[in-house]
Amino acid sequence: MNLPILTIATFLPLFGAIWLLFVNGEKQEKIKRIALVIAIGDFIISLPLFFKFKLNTSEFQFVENIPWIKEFGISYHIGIDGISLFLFLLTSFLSLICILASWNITDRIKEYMIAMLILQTGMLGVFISLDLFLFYVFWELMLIPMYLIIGVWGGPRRIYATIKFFLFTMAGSVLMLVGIIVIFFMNHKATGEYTFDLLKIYNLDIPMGAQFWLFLAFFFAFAIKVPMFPFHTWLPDAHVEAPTAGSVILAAVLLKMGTYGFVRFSLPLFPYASHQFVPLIAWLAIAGIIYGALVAMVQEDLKKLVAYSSVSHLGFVMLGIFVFNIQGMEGSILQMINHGLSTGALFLIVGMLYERSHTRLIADYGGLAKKMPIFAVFFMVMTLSSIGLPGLNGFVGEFLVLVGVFKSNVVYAVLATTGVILSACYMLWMFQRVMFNKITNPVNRKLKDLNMREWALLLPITILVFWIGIYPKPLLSRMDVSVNHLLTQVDDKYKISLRKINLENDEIAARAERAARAVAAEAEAAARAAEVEAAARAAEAEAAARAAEAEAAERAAEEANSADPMMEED
Amino acid sequence: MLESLLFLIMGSITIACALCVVFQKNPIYSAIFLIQTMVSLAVLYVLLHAQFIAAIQVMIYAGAIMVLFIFVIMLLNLSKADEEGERDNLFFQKPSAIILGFILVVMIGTVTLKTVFQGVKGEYTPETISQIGNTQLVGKMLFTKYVFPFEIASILLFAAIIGAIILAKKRIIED
Amino acid sequence: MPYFFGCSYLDLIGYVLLFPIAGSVINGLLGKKLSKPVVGIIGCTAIGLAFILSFFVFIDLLHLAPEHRVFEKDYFTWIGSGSFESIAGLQVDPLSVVMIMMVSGVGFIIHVYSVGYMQDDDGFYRYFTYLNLFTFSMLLLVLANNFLLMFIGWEGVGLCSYLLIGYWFEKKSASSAGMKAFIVNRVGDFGFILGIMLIFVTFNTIDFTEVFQAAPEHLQMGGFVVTMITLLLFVGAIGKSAQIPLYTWLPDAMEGPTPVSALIHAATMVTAGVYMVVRCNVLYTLAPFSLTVVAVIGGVTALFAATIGLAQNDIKRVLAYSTVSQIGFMFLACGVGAYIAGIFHLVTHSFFKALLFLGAGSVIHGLGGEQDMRKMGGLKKYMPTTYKTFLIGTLAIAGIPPFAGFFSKDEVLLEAFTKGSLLIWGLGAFAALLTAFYMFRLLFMTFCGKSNMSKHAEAHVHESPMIILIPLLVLAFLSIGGGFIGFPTASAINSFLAPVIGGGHHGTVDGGSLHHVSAGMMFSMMGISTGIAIAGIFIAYLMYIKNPDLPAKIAKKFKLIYTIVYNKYYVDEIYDATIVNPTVKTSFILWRIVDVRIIDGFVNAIARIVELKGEVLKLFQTGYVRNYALSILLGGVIIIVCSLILL
Amino acid sequence: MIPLTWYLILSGILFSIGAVGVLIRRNAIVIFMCIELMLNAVNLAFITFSRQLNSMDGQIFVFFIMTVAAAEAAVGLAIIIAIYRNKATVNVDDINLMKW
Repeated sequence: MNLPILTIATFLPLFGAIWLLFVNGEKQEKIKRIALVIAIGDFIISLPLFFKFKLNTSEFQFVENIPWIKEFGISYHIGIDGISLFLFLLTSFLSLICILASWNITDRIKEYMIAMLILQTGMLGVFISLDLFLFYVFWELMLIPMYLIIGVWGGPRRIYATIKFFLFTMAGSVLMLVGIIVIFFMNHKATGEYTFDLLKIYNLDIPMGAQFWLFLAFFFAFAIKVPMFPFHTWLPDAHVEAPTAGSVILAAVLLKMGTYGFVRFSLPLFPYASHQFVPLIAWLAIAGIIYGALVAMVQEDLKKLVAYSSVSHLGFVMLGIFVFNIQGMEGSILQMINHGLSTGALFLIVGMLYERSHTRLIADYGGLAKKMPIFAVFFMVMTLSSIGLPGLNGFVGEFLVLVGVFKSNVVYAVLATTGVILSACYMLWMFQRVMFNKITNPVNRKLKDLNMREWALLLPITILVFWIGIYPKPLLSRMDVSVNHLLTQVDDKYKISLRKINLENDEIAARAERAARAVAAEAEAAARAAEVEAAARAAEAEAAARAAEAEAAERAAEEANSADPMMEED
Repeated sequence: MLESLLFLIMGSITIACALCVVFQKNPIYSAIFLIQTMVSLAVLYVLLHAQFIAAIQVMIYAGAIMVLFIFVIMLLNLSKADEEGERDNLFFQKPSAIILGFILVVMIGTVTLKTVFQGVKGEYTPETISQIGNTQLVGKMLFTKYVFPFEIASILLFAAIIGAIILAKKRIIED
Repeated sequence: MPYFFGCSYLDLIGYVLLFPIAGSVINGLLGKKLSKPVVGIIGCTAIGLAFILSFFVFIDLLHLAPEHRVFEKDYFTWIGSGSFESIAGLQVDPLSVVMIMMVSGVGFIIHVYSVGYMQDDDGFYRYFTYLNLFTFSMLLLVLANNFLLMFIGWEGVGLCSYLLIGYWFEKKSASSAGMKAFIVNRVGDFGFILGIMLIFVTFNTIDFTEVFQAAPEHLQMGGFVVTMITLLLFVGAIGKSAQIPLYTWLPDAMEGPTPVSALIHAATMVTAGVYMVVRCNVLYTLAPFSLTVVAVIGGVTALFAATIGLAQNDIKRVLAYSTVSQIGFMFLACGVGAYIAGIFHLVTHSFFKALLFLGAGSVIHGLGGEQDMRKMGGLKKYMPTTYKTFLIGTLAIAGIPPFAGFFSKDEVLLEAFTKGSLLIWGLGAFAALLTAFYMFRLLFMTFCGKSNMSKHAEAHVHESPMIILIPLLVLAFLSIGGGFIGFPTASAINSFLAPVIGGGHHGTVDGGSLHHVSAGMMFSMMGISTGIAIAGIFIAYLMYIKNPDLPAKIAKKFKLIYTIVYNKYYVDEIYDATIVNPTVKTSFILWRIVDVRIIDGFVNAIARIVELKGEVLKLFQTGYVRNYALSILLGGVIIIVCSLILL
Repeated sequence: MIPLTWYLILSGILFSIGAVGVLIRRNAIVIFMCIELMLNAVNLAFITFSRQLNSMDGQIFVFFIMTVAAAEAAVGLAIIIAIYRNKATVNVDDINLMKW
C-alpha cells in the first residue's frame, strides 16, 4: 500500500494535459483517444480507493504529507475520509463521462481536452487537500479551465456568462483567502507554529467573535459556489452557455465543492458560529428549495430548468449539513453524489437533444418518445431520480436529509418536504412537454435514437442510479465513521464554547451583583455613622461569598447540563 | 580658473545645443545639435579625468550611433518636419511638460545643493590614474572585476544586431 | 406443512416479488425483439407464478396457529444511517396474504384480458413491462415490513399509474392526466413521508412490528403525536385512494387503457390507502380523532362521488366515480373501527369493480373506442356474454344478495350503524342508494333500450373474443361467490384477519367481529340495505327504461343543480383557479421579476458601478504614449518634492 | 577645481531637457534622440561621482551604458524603420494602438 494512489490519480490528468501539448492539433481523433485513455486510467486508478477504504477508522486514509514551502508551514498534505472519498470518485467518474461526451467537439479540440484534464486535476485536488493553502491553490486552479471552457466553447452569450461565473466565484474565494490567512496567523499566535495544515488547525480554538467573521468569509466563498439562494444567479447563465460537458462538470462537481467546503472547513473550524448561523442558513436553504423549484417550473429553456432545479436540490444538501445530526449529514453527502449523477445525466440528455436539433427551448420539442424510445427510457429514469422516486438514488439522500431535519426542527422539515411535491411538478411537466404529446415541430420527425457512444454515457450512470437507490449500504457504511467523528468533533468544540459563554455570563452577573451589593452596603454604611468600615467590609465579604456560591452552583448546574444527554444522537 | 572658464563655456554650449535638439523642427538639425552636445560633453569628461570615456564618447556616440540616426533620417526622408506642423492633439502636453521640466531642474538643483555627498573614497585619485593611465585602468577593471557583465554586454549587442536585422528586413504585413 | 426443496413456501416469499420484476425486466429489455404472444406469455406467466406462490404461502400460513401467523424475512439493510434503519424485509401475515392473493389473482386475470385487449397496440411490450412492474410494486407495498419499504411500493405503483395513464402519450389529455395523477399523489405522499419521519422520531424505528408493539405503551390514547402520525399517514391515503379533496386525478386517470383502469384504478392501487390504514390499525385505534376524520372523509367522499356519478355520460368516468365512492365506503368502515369490514369490502370491490371495468372495456373494444353512453344502448343483443357478466357486476356493486357486494357493503353499513353514528350510517346508506341508481342507469343506458349508436359503429359492433370473455366470466364467478368468505355466520375472513387487528396480541380491540350484534339486528340491517339497493334500481328503471324522457325533464327543472353536478361541482376548475394558476403565476413573477430584475439586477448593478467608474477613468487614457510618459514624469517630480519636504 | 555640484546640476538640466523633449516631440526619431540626451546626462553624473569618489566603477558603468545605448539605437531604429514601412509615418500620435 505504498503506492501514492491519490497523487497519481490527481496528477495523471495534468500529465495527460502536458502530453497533449506535444500532439499535433490537427489529429483530432488521436487527441480524443489520448484524453479518453487518460480519463479511463484515472478512473481505474481511483477505484482501489473505494475497495481498500478502511471502514472502521475516522482517520484520513491514503495520506501523503510532504513539506512544500517550509517557511510558511505549507505542506503537500492529502488524504481522504468517508466524506471526500465519494466526491473524489464521482469526480473521476464524471470527468471520464464528460470527455466521452465531448466527442463531437471539433473546434480546438486539443485546447479543449487540455482544459478538461487540468480541470480534472483541480477538482480532484480540492477534495483531497488537507492543507488550507493547497486547498486554495486547487480551488482557484479549477476555476481557470472552467472559465475557458465556458468562454471559448460556449453558446452565444458565453462571454457574459463566463465572466459572471468567474467574478462571482472569485469574489467569494478572495474573502476565503483572507479568512485562511487570518486563521494562519491565529494559529501561529496560539501555538507558535506557522502551519496551514488543516488537521493541526482543527485543534485551534478560535475565539467566538472571530469565528463569526471567519465563518462569514468562508460562507460567501462556499455559498456562492453551492449556490445558495440569493447568490445563485450566475448558475443559470453559466449552465445555459456552457458546452454539454461543461454543464455536467459544473453541476455535478463544482457545486459540490461549496457544500464540501462547508462540511470540511466551516463546521469543524467554526462550530460555534456554525450553530449561530443555523437559522439563517436553514431559511436560505428552504427558500432555495422552494424558490428554485418554482422558478424551474416556468422556465422555457431546458438547461435553465435543470439549473434552477439544482438550486432546489442543493438547498436540501445545505439543510442536511446544518442540522448537525448523522442522518442529515449522511443524507447530504449522498445527495451530493446523487445530484451529481442525476443532474449530470440530465445535462447530458439535454446536450444530446441539442446536438440533434440545435435548440433548447421546451416549446420546440414534444412527442420525442415516439421517435426516441430508448432515449425516453433514460430520460425518464433520470427525471425520476431527480424527483426522488424511492428505489432510485435521489430518494435515499433526500429522505435521510429530511429525517435529519425533522429530528432537529419540524417546521424546516415540513417546508423542505414541499420541495418533494414541487420537484415532481416541474420535472414531469417538462418531461411531458418534451417527450409526450404529438410531434409538432417537423424537425423532430427525423430525430435518431441513441448511438453507441451515448449509450455508453448514460448506461453507467443509470446503473449507479439504481445501485445507490437499491443498495446504498456500501456508500453509507463508508461514510459512517467519518461523519460520526466530524459531528462529535463539532459538537465537543461547540460545547466548550457554550461553557465558556456561560462562565463569562456568570462572571458578569457575579460582578454586577457584587457591585450592587457594594453600593447598597455603602449607602447603609453612610446612614450608620458608627461601624462604618466594619459593616461595609462584612457586607462585601458576604457578597463575595454569595457570588462565589452562586458561581459554583451555576457551574455545577452547567456541568450537570452538559452531562445531560444534550445530543441524544446515537 | 581656466578650468572653470572651460566648464562654463562647454556647459553653456551643451545646454544650448540640447535645447536646440529639442526645439528644432527639422530632425536633421536636431541630430547635428545632438552630436555637438556629445562632443562638448566629451570635453567635460576630459575635465573630469576620464579620457578613455571621452574618446569613446566621441567615437561611438557622436560617431557611430549618431551616424546611424542621421542615416535613418535620410533613409526615411524625414527632413521636412511635416507632421510637427499639425495641431497638437494634446494641447496641454507641451506647456505642462515644460513647466514640469523647470520644476525638475529646480528640484534637482535644490537636492544637489542641499545634499552633502559623502562616500568612502576609493584608491583611484587623479594622480594614480594619471600614473597608471586611464585606459589601462578601465581595461583592467573590465577584464577582472566586470568580466561577467562585459561578456553579457557582448551577448546583448549580438542579440541587438540580430534583432535589428530581422526587424528591418522583415516586410511587415499590411494591415 | 408442504415443503418445496426443503424450505417452506413462506421462505420463498421473495419469489412472489421476483417473478413480476423479472417479467418486467425481460419484457422491458428484450420485449422489442420478441413477438407479441411471447411478450404476453412472459407477462402473464410472471404474474401467474406469483399468484400460485401466493396461494401456497396462504396455505402455509393456514397451517400455523392463528397467533403465530406472522412471518418475517429480512434480506438486507436498505438504508442504515446512525439509528435510522430501514431493512429490505418482507412480512407475511393474514392481511398481506389476503392482499397478495387479491393483487396477483386479479392482476393475473387482467393480464390475460390485456393480451386480448391490447392486441393491436404498437407498444405491447411496453404495456406489459409497466403492468408487471406495477404488480411488483403493489406486492412490495403489501409485503413490506416497514414503512419506508412500503413507501417504495407506494411510490412505485404511483409511477406505474403515471406511466400507464399516459400510455398513449401522444394524446395530450392522456399525458396530462398521468402527470396530474402523479403530482396529486405526491401531495398525499408529502403527508405520508412526514408521517414516516414522525414515526421514526417517536419510536426510533420504522419497522411495523416494533412500532405497533411499542405504540400502546409509548403513546397516550388520543395524544397529539399519535393523532398527528395517523393524520399525516391518512393524507397519503387520501392521495393514493382518491378521497376528498385529492380525488380529482382518478376520473382523469381513465385516459389509460381500460384494463389498466381495472387493475390500478379500481382493484388494487387505489385501495392501498385502505390497506395502509388497516395495517396501522393499532395507531389509528389510539387516535379516536383521526378515526373520526377517516370516517367522515370516507362517508362524505362516498356520497359526494356518488352524486357526481349520477350525471356523467362517459362509461369509464361513471365507474371511476363509483370507485371513489366505494373506497369512501372502505374508509368509512375503517373510520368506525371495522377494519376487517374495510378489507372485506376492498376484496369484493376488487372483484366486481374489475369485472365492471373489464366489461366496460369489452364494450369499448366492441364499439371501436366509443366511451359515451349516450351513443350506446341496446347492446344486450350484440354482446350477450358481456351483458350478463356486467349485470352480475352491477348487481354486486348495488348490493343485491347473494352477490359479493351485498355482504361487504352490508357489513360496512352495519358496523357504521353499531359503532359509528347515525349520521355516518346515513351518509353510507344514501351513497348506497345513489350507487344502485347510477350503476343501473349505466347498465340501462348501455345495454338496454334502443340503440343510439352511429351507423358506422352499429355495423362494426361485435362480441369480444374469448380471451377477453374468459376473464370476465372468472371475475363474474368471483363476484357471485366472493361474498361468502365473509358471510357473517361463517365469517372466515373475520377469524383469519383477526390477529392482525390490534397488533395481533391485543385483546382489547375487538377485531371487528360481530358477536356483539344480535342476529335480529343483523338481519334487519340486511333487509334495509337490500331495500335501499332495490329502491335505487327501481328509480333507475323508472327513469331510463319506463320513461326515458324523464331524466331530461328533471335536468331541465333543476338546471342549476344539474349543471353543477354535471360539471363535477367544478372542483377541477376551482383547484386550477386557486392553486395551479396562482402557483404558476407566482413562479413567473419570481422568475421574471425577483430573479432577473431584483437579484440578478442587483448583481449586475454592482458590475455596472464598476464599469461606470472605468468609464470615468478611461478619460485619462488618451492612448498617446507621451501622455503616459508625462504622468511618469509628474510622478517622479512629486516623489522628489515629497522627499524634499519630508527630509 | 570646479565644484562637482556644478556638473551634477548640468547633468540635471540636460536630463530635464531630454525629458521635456520626449514629452513634447512627436517625431519618433527625435524622441529617440532625446532619450540619448537623457542617457548622456546620466553618464555625466556617473563620471562626476566617479571623480568625486576616486573610483573607476562609474566609468565602467558609463561604458556599459554606451553599449546598451548602441544596442538600443540599433534595435530602436530598426523598429522605427519597420513602423515607417508599415504606416508611412514616424509620428507617435499616429501609432496609438494603446488607445482601445
